[in-house]
Amino acid sequence: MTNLKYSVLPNLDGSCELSTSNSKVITAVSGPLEPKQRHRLPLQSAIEVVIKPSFGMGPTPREVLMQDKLATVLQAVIVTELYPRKLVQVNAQILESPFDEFGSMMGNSFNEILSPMIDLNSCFNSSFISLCDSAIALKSSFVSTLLGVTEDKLINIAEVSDLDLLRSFNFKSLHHIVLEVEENKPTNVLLLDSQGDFNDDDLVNVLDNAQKITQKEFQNIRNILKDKVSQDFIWKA
Amino acid sequence: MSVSENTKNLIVPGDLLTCAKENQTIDILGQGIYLSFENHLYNSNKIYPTNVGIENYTTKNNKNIANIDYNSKRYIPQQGDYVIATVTNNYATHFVCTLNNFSSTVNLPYANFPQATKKNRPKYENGDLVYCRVKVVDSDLPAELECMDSETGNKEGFGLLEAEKGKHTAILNCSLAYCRELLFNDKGFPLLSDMVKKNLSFEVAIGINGSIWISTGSLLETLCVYKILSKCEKAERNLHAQIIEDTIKEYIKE
Amino acid sequence: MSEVIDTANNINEDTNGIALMQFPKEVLSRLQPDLVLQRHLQLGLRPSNLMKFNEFRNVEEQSNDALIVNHSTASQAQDNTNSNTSGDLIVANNLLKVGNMFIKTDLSLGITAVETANIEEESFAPIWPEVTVDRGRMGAPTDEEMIASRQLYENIISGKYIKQKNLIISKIGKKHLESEEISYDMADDEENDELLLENKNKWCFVIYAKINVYSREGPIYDHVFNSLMLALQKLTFPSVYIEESSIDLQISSKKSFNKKQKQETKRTFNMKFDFDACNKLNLNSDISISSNFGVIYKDPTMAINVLDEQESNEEKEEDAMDIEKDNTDFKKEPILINDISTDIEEQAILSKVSIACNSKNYKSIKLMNGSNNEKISVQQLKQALKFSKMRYEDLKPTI
Amino acid sequence: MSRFEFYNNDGLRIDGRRSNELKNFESSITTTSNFANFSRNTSTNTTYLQMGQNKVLVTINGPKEPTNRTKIDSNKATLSTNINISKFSKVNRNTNKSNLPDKQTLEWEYEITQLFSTIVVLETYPKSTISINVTVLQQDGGVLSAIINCITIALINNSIQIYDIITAVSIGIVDQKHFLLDLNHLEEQFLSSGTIATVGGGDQVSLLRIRDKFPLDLIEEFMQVGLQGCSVLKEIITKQVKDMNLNKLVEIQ
Amino acid sequence: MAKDLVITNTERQFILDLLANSQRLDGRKSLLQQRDLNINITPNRYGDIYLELKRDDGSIATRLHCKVTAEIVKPKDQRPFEGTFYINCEFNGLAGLNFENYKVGNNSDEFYYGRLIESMILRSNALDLEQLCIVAGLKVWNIRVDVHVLEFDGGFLELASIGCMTALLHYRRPDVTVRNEKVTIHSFDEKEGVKLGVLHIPIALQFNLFPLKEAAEIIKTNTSSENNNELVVLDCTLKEDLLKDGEFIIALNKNREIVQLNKPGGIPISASKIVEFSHMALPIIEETTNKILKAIDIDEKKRNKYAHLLSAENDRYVE
Repeated sequence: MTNLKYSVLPNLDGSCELSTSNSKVITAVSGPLEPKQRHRLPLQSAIEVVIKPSFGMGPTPREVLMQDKLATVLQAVIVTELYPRKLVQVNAQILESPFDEFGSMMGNSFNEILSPMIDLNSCFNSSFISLCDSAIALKSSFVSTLLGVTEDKLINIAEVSDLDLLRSFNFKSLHHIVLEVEENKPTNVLLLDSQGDFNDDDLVNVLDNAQKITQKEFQNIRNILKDKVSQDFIWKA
Repeated sequence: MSVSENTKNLIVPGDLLTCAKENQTIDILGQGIYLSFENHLYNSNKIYPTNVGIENYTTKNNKNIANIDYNSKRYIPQQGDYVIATVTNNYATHFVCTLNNFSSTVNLPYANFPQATKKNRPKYENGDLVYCRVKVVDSDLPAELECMDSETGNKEGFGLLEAEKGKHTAILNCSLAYCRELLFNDKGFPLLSDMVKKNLSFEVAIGINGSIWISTGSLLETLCVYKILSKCEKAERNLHAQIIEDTIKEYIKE
Repeated sequence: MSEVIDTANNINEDTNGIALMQFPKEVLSRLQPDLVLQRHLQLGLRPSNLMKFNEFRNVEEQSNDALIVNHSTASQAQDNTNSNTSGDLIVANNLLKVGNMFIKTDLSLGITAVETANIEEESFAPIWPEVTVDRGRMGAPTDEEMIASRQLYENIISGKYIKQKNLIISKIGKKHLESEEISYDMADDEENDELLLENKNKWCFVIYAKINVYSREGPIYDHVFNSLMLALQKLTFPSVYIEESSIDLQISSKKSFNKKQKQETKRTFNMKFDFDACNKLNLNSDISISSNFGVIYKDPTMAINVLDEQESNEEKEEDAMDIEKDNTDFKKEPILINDISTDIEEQAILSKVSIACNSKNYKSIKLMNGSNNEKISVQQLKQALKFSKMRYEDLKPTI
Repeated sequence: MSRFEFYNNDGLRIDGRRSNELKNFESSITTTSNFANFSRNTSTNTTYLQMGQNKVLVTINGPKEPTNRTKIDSNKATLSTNINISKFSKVNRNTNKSNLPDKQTLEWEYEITQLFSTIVVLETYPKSTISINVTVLQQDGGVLSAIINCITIALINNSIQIYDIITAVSIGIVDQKHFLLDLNHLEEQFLSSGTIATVGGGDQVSLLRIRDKFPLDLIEEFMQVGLQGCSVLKEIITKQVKDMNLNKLVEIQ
Repeated sequence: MAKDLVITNTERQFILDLLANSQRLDGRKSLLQQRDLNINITPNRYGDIYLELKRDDGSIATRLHCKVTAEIVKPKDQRPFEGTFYINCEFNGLAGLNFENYKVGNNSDEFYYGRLIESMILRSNALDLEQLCIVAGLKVWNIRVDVHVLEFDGGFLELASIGCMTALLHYRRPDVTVRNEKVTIHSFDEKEGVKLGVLHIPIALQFNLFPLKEAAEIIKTNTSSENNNELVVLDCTLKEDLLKDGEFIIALNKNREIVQLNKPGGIPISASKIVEFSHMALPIIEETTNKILKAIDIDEKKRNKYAHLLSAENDRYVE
């Protein structure tokens, strides 16, 4: 079950701590800020994403790839033209990942791919709440889902709480899908990152399921936001 | 207006505005609503809500105004706002000020002071607070502040916020909506008058950029006002009276 | 603004005293890539070599076997876990020419010690790629290079191309001192046995890929991937032998002050590659071909012919807003562009998808919508998937 | 620990000093002919200090216009310290290939900058920087104290305004009871030791650095020994500086 | 974001005035009062600690995440019998925008504090490195502690030292058997993890100095140590931290041993005061150490609920 906590960092404009059954991240968004000279764009805001791994110095290439994916999608969602010559900074720190214990990567080579996908999936959902919290203008909402396809099943990876089970799944393919949500309904695909062996039918199946999960998950997010707004105006009530 | 009741009207980016659903015309777009210029080209205007908040649709002077009420911490300069700026640097023609830490800096030209001449220019030091108004906002240039009413040339209460002799001052940062409410809605939100009723004597200046400047006669009184204002931001309305009483007891009538 | 730039033919001042400037094509394409792209799209063409929307660039494979392997050089492995042998020895290469862009892939081998007993059947080996885009200067890798390297690494694992089992060195030979010949049987004499048995199934190959991109044109990832795939297909493993003379016993004698001193012997094996006896790598799955697509909306207001019409019946200084109002019936149409191939396209097209597939399956899809106004719909994705299959069939003969 | 007898029954240390005896202390500036090859006409003096076998050179640049415009403070000067420990300064040559300073040196730089920022009258030099460059030619225990002492002398020689003289010594402890002042190389390696710097030889401690395990109850004695050492050192430095400046005046005349 | 946090003159004066009157901006009424410390150990994991400093009103002032990870590496050439130990402590953008995201400046406080903690543990042998050796010269454990600052309002040094020590005390590495140079690593299911050899628990305490007079005056009033020249404040908030004018840091363990005593420059303070405060630090550190041990003990009890049925020991902590 996804657990969201908003406004956890009072020092920053917007923040969120997200924990799923198997991972935990904290993200923060600040903006619009004064950018450094090299980040300055004349007609729109620059978006800087920094993801820190759960251990060790970062960002390593693993995180750079994650940053690139997150930044590209945020580019489409944030109303960048509202803040020309400014910077929107997104920071994420991965706190727990199912693969950060010694030896957890071994045994299944797919884990090497699964691990950044799990982290990124959490980062996406968490950064949406952070963006809302920071009051940066958004064009639409989005929800991210991570699905794994095994021989006979489709698995929503965020809901697997047994780490040993997660590490030993024999996935045929993995799909990370970010769907745009408009008027409470999932509409466009913002990001689709699929790896492994799959065919057209798998893809259709995955997209269908992702829509269902997104619909459900968005209700949860909406409730959180409702709570957030009433907390924001608590002194008024 | 109670907020908790109104969370039914919660608007999330990507939603359709209720007024748009009901085909009501909107003349003025308030905060949190964005008209995409991309679509404007094709006369198929699409109005986006861009922030999470509560939709607010009112009619004023025969104009329909729609906006989304939301709270935030970072101030984006808007023309005509009363702000408290911090001087961070000075140049030959202007002060460089900041309205929020790490936001883009804004300029306060010497010419925007009353009776400004080349020789008579204000001497502010870095780190000083100035109460002023946003004069011009331009997306390509830093916003410009002014320390006078540009029509009359009067001082109008703008200027340096400094501690007078025997006074103790403090500056409090809080959320923008809270500051707006304190400044504009004294009738609906009489927190400051409540405090005065409890025999607290203080002077405040409220900047829309989330800064409240407090000045009182004693250090503890300043701390007391500071504490009340910051505690009330995080407490429900009906608890405010209690907070005022408790804090006064804690700091003043020990 | 955009109209002003292109319609003025010579520098002359207009009424506001603002000089109008004319830019050469190359400059304009850097200043206003979207404008240049739109102008081309109106004509049904693309900026690079006037390609069609659904056209791919020509791909030529130029392999040069002379580059591979210098038999006299040999590689060394030390008896410890993180030894990796020098990666200078190129065992397979590929030179891919895509349009004007060259991609050179060099595969080299290393040897590492592993617990072979722990390797499962369904365990797949990675390749360690290092992508370098030639930009005329040295320095830390750019984000693009890091992303491409990492993506290759992930996609090689997820594509399940190489089984870890296939990389185990099961047979280790020994070069005799006198006879200079290499024996791979280990039944001969006892001394032999001990040495070779000790080393049996203890070592594993590691594949390194050094990939250079010259005269970059548009996104590199897909072509780099293809080049790596083609090189991988040619990969052969040499046999490994130990030169008898080179078995060293090293005694480490580091003195540590007032610490209990343990004498530690370290054995160094000089492992050498024997290219006379090569085995081909058995790929677990067919190689796949990656191709990319982008979606852009044709924007009629940016078209040059529209302006021409305007010019004929209206004043040049006509306010831009008026022009737009007159053309409200214009519709934006989405265009699927295959094989994003120039800097102009790369910068102007924000929504991209890259698909790797072989005749059976898709191996990876990476779809990123970078713009809210120009999204890739599911319909277009389907179209792109179809094209990618076609592309695979197209390139199959070269494979 | 007891491989060496650091402090024998006669009250003598390995190098023959008493427990509270300082190493010989000799400082000079380039104008006094110790280093003829350094140009006399440069705007800055090079100060050389020999404290036992520690050999330290300090040059001070500034106050000068800052190269980095972001570092300008319109109210006062900024200090920067750069310590270069030469690779041949120890018995074993430092085999570290990179030319970057190691972490210990960076720590020292940080501490020395902090230390002298309160001692130098920075308000006299607004919008400028003063950079302190230290070269350690040879080290023999208590290098940090030698560097600090040398910088103090260098600041005086360069006529930069300071509030007071800073003196520093290193202190070690043998067998939890004997305190040794101004350590040499061997003592520093095997004993719990620390460095202390005081202002003007009084009891105002400005810098303190103990990085070894050390019984809490001995701290008072440790401080006393340190303060004593510092105040003796202050006299020495004052005398030497006065002599140096007399020489300087004589030369100028 | 290399920019500094701007502290306005009004704020500076207000905070300093408050301190002079023994008041703190966050509601504390004594200069030596510390904020409440909370140690949370993540269940199901080893060496994963969250630390919180709580203000009087219950809100979290500073939050730190410490995580221990282990891997097998080749030892350093000079020390073939010892494992390696690193502390990676970075302030990233989450701690506040005044911290730069990529590089840590060499002259920054963060760098200095990180080094202090690392040398506090290494130089005093708080962690037994020889226990981490698997095969001498070839395979040793590398223990790394990552300190993530999740929220920052002062008190970093104390928290980081507490966090590192708690995490090291709590962490268990997988057990290893070596037979004929063959190394087998046992998962936690096969064999219970091995605790790290923590020999003593050093904890740092930072005393912050605020001058009551001009710096020149303090230096001039040399020998008269009776005079009160400065305020000594414990557990500064971020803003107080930026306004302070000197500090001294003491790291102690329960055995009355100083592990570190640092005063890096700043305004001078009389020697007798340093001695006085060093002795004052001891009870504070003893209390903190007990807090750490208790947190770990409670966690361990939770982990093996049924262990007490098998053990003959009495409960150590009776509430």
